Amino acid sequence: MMKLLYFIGCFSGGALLAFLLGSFSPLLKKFITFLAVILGAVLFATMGTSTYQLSLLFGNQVIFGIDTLTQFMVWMTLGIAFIVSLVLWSHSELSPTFFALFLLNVLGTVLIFMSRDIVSFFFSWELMSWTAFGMILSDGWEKKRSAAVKYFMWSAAGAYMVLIGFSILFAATSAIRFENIVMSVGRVSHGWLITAIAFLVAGFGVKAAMMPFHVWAPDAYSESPHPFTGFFSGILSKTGVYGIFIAFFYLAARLEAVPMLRVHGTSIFGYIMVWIGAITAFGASLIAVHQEYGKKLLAWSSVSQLGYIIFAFGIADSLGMTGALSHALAHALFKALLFTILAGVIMRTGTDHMASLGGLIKRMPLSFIFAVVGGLALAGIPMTIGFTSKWIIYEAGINGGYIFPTTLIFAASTAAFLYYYRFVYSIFLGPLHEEHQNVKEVPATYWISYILLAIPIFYFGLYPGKLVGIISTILQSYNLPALTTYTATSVTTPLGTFNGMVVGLGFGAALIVGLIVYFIGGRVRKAASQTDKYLAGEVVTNEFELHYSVDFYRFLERKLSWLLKISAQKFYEFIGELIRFVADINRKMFFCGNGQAYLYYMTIVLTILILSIWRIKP
Amino acid sequence: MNAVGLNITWIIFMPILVIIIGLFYLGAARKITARIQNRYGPPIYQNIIDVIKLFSKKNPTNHGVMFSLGPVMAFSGMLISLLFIPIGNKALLSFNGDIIVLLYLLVIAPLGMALGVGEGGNPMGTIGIARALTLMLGYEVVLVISIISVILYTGSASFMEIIKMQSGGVGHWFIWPLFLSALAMDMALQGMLGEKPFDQPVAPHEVASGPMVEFGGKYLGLLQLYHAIGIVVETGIFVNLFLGGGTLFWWFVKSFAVFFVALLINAVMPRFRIGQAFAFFWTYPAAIGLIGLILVAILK
Amino acid sequence: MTKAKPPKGLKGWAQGRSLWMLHFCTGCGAIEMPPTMTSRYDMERFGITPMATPRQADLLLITGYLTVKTLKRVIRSYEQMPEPKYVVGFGSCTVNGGMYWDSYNTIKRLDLYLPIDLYIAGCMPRPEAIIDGFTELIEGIKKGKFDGWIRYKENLEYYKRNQAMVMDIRKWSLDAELAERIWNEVQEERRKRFERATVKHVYELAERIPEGLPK
Amino acid sequence: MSEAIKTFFSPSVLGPEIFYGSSVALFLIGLYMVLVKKNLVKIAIGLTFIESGVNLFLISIGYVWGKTAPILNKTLMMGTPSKEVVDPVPQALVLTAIVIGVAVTAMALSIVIVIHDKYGTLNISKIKELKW
Amino acid sequence: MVSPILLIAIPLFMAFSVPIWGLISKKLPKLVPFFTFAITTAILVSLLPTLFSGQQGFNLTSVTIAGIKPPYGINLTFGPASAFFALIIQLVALAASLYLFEYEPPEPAEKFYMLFILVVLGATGMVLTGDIFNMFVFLEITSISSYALTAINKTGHSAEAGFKYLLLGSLGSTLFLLGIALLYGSLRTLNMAQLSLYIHQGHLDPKVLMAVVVLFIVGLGVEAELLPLNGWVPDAYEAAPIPVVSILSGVVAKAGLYALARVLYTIIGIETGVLNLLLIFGILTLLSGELSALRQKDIRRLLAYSSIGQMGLIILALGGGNSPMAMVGGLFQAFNHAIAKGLMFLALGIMAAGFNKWDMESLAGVGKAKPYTTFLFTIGLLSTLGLPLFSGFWSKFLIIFGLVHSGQVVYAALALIGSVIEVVYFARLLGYLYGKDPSEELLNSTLESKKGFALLGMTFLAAFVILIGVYPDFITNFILGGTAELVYKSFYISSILGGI
Repeated sequence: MMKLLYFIGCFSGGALLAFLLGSFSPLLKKFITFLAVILGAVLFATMGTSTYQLSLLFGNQVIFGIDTLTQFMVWMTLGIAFIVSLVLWSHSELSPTFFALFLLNVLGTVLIFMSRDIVSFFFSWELMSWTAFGMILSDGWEKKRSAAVKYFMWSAAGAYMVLIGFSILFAATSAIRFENIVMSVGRVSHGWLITAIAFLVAGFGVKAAMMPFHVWAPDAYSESPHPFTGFFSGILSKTGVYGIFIAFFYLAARLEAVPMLRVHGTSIFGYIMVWIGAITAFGASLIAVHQEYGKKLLAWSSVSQLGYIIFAFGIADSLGMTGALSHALAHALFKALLFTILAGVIMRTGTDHMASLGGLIKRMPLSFIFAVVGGLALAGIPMTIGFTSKWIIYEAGINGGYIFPTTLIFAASTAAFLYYYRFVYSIFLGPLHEEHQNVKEVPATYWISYILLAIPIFYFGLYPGKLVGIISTILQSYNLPALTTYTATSVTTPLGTFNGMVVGLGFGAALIVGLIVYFIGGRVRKAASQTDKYLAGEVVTNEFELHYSVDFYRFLERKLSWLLKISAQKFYEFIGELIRFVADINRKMFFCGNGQAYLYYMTIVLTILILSIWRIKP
Repeated sequence: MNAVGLNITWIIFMPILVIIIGLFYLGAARKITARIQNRYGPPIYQNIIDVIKLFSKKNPTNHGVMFSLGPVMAFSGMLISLLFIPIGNKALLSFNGDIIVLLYLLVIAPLGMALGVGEGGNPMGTIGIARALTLMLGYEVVLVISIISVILYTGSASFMEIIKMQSGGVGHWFIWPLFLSALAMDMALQGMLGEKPFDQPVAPHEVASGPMVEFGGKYLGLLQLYHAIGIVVETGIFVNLFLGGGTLFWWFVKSFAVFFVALLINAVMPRFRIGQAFAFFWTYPAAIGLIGLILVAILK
Repeated sequence: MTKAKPPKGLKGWAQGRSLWMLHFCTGCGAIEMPPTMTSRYDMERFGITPMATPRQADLLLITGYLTVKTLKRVIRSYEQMPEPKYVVGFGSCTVNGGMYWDSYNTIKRLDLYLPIDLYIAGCMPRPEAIIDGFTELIEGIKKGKFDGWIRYKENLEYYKRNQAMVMDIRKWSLDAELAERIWNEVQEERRKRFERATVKHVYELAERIPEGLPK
Repeated sequence: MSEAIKTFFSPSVLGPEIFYGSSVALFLIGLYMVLVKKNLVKIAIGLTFIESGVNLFLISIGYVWGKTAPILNKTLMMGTPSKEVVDPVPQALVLTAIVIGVAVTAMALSIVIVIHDKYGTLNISKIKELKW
Repeated sequence: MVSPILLIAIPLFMAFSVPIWGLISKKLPKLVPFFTFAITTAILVSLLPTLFSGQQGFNLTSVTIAGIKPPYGINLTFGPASAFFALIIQLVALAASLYLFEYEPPEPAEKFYMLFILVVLGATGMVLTGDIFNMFVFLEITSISSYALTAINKTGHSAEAGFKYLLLGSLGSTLFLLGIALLYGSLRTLNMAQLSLYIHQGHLDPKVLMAVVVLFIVGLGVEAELLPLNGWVPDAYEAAPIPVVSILSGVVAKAGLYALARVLYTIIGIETGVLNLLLIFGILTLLSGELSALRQKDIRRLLAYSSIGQMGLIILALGGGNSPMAMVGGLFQAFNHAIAKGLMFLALGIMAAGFNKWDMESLAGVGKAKPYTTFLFTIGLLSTLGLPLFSGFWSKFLIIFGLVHSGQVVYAALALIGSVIEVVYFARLLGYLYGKDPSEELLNSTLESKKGFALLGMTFLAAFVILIGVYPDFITNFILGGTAELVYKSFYISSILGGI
């Protein structure tokens, strides 16, 4: 009880202090934030697995509990939060409000994972949502407004869908604790149950950027303050994933019992989610391929990666669940890494427009190395955590017989190479622009955070069994099917085996062989200058635009234009137009300004009501 | 113990053998193409001479560390992929990873090369890479559809399992029951090998040999080796999935036969535009593959 | 400093048997190349294949007359090739200007600007002559006879000075510092000569014939 | 004379409906003025009409034929007051309501004066600067 | 002896003594509202402990006036519901009166203060009275004073707004009176407990009953800002002086709401099906209000429309009265709305002080020019949006849960759609307030540091918002009591009439 209060107090007190003292000294706000995150982690470490009760509303006990899943998610959250707070040392320009809201946001996110009842869950959920909005705005400028408003609107809509789902469950079971809901969920009629779970999944889906609720995500991710984006995309979206997990865990068993909902050996919700996940992954990665701005590209990539997780959750067997949870961690790690690197690039160069960058490998080699590491994980190259999770997801898809969605997922993964290469090429490779000649490497806080993120990426890539082990423990504690055929370095599924360490050692040996072969070849000559290139004998100067980065995949775009034309955005814009139209009609009718018209309305209402009285039977 | 020792010896010698055989494949390809074009053609060992020459060249231009590492990574990536594909009933490392692992290992090589090309900073190289990646998006879908149908048919993603199921003569090869998938995969293979009509990435007349534009000397030598291994690996996938593997000799015979088909097409076809190539993969081969996949799903 | 030598033995053999050429199709020699490469004569028998970029090439073919404008590109391409590298001049135009002997904008003697390893005479040489020339080149390379790139490196200042007479070498040379220095020297010299110039001198200058031959 | 009037208005002739009827009539006249007339002053007058109608209705609820006013005097104290006087409550209510009505009317008219000063018109459909 | 009567008597005395204070010093009348409300608030707070005793956990005292016991005499009831609404009114009035310290009211200033006190007095009377005609009288006191305050600027706009308000308000209160007449004509009593008892016992023809319901809803709906009767709201909010606006939204509307709830719940009773009417009115008001605010540029009008939407939400919650949760949420929301909207209007007044432009473009970037005021404004705004850490979260949460619990899922969903629209325009507003650089004119306007007392009052309100947002149990007992008082008729009747 007290430990939980200390934990909450650590973050909220930190937020208050950062807000109040931050305007006096920039050092103070950074220090307080850093300290609060570390202190919070220490406090969390002492909490162990336990349950806490707080008396909150009408003396009701709201429950916060910590189990293995909570620990997994919270450590993920706190880890990335630590990275962000580390990176924030180099960002004095952010306002104290940002720091305060960041701490509140971390608190809200952690509380979501800890909450065990409807009230505290929704409280934390909303806390997490609005603080993120505040952060977009606190760093905010003219052009960010629309992204912020869009994010806020969507997250409110999502939260309200969640609220309705929860309230239906509450109305049907009269319980607010999850465990009690599970116990009495048998009393809920099928219709209400389906409604509730549809609302819940849709609501959580908004946060998890599930198509067609994804439209806010790219804008919001790309417009959020740069150091925070990694957390935003890596962790906040995971709350939606967690919510879907919770909803499925508590309700899916009940749904399984409804025979008419069974398709393909699982409930129709699972089937729908598999398709939605696959389409999200595929569509978003195709869009990501055509982005011109680095943050937009990564943002769409996030949407795509979240599609993988939703896909895997839909499969919902041991492989699917393992794949989803491991990909949640994988995505958090590599997306935080990539966004942090991009934040560093933006800090040094001031832009994320990829055509304006280029050749930064010469000036920021460390950033490049870790961008490659993050990219390897993103593209799912073996030896990184990205492959471990993706591989399980593929096996799950094929093993579950979801052949077409799996094909889409594969295509999405190939598209990931396309956009990833575009990202790393346009920013770090190619010719260096004149104005970036004097760019410096990122400060120490940045590259320390890179290293901290890269370690688990490789560790879980080489020891996939360790990751699967953690997740199996979680799934077993929830009595869900878990993958048990694993050793430290290898994982075996019904279809095949993957041994991360063998691949790693093999590749290491191959790399050594390659290097030996390379050094057999003798000396090389360093290029005389940046323009020492084969250009049909022509010599160009530095002003000449040699950076092939605008419209990188033009030919692809041309061929896929029919597919890219299908846009949820346009549909929503139409809806928005419609609402604005109705709003104007409403405004001009009921508030027309003529006092007499108001009296007319009054008389009409009175008449209608009086007349309707005659319908009443005595 | 002895078996393990043998295995390790095999793992060490296999790559050398494959490199030499791959270079002979390339030489044979030149010879065969020449004969089709009514020329005499170079000797069949010409590519070995080329590689020796390339490694003996002095002072090839270097554009930076990643530029050097790129070909190395390409070579190493192909080498490690090679170890995960069973050759001639020898499992090598393929008990430690299945087809999907191999598919993703295959990506390391192009990725490394792409990074190297990127640091080279030649726009033509980058265009080549962009084309190659686009092409990859095209054929990967077809490839995956075919592979999924095989996995669905056998219920396993392990190469050795699949090969074991095909043992017992020509009639047991999967090319017969999974003919459509095999056809689709062969089309995809044409793109994977970069043979015409899918040689847009390297098209010498358009982008000055594309990704290779800045690579000379030993860099090019490494890339030649990478290409040589690549041909064996890529045709090997087809051999293992549809032609039932076989002993070492027959394995290479089948592999060369697959390559030979690709060569014949290469010799007589002009080049697609890249957009057309991409669209081609997503229409006919994909449709054939999907029909095959549906048939497997229904009949299974 | 040990003097660089052309490769012999296995390296030389491989180099001779695998010549990748970059052909600079400047004149009518370009017309003679296709028959040499295709079915009738099939140059690929000798391992000679066309390459798209100088990075991959061993052999630079100058197939005809060179204007000053083209010369710049040729020099640039030549300098970008990895060593060992060989230059073959086709036809009389590369020897002494040929039928363009009095043209104001072509260069007359290619070996003043680039180290030529082999000339194939004729106007133009027929494919048989070309094959003959290549065979000699291959045999010579195997024996380590041709050392054009070594000469170019050792007499770089000489070649650069000659090049500077006809073109702005600052932009087109890989070694920018050397080019800058030589260019300045040549300009200074020229300025001095203009100061004491008579009409006769001006004519001389206009001919722009460099003096001397490489050692 | 008073007898004649008494007879004329007696329930046997017209019934209490006359009061209700006239109150409804007043209400409707007022409503008509309020809804149809454009002049602010007329609308204000309409409001007073409505009020009068409601007041009449209120007082006619408590009116009982033949009873005296609810003023306690000696005569009434002798008998049972509740049976001899009309209900006093509605009268009290109406008194209050009339006072309130006067206040509202005064308020309305004073605002009308300001409006006339500022807008130069009393037409209600032209006084709509505040809208939407 | 402290008695609830003082809550009415003291302001009445103070209101009419304002001119006398004015004779002593010109500056003294400025202080009168504050001291009046300080005293009344103190009295109210001192009375609060008496509420929470007795068997049910709360208590209802009936205070007779002039010694005649109910049902014959007029009585004041002081139960949790009345006290709760009185508390809302006093809090908002106190904060607004602090604002008056630095506010130059339009001449004649003394009358302004007088009317100011009278509005609050009338509203307090409405929530405290136990007699329905008395309620009408207090309603008229409130509304006539409000008309006058709305029109007090003596500009064309204010006169226009005042006239519109007067038209709707006077017609509405006449209809209310008509309803009272019908009730009295049938049941011969004016005491609310008595009326409730008779209706409960079925002495009233259902048709008459429904007619009364209709008249009451339409009559009181003007003050409670129901949909077609709320045409005056945006105009009045736009034209009236800022302290008056905060009073209008925080005090007058709440008094109207209380009257509606008291009449429909206690007198008529929810078993008669009035709840459906409330639901329909509520949802229409909510959606209409939120939609109208969507594209509004003038912040005062925007807040007015938002206020309409919030009132719609409260009415909707009252309509979900089958579930006590919705009812609790509704009352809670009434509290939150009064506090938050009052806070927002007062803050807006300071944001635009010395500047007098109220559209978003002119006030853009005020977050940099007047950070503290804007911060307070934002707290009110976030509370209105129903975000956690602010009190609005709990009430919205309870309302939606209660609505779904009482079976009205569709209404809950529609209400949430309205909330999403609310999010959109408030988020846009926040974007304007913080997202731009302030104009020169705005930077040169009156500094917020010159408005210390007003900021004190607002900080006081903001503290309430956050305190309740973090620890809702601070006030939930009160609300539970209020709900019980409104819903359990027998308790009310027996408390007033002394047992049946």
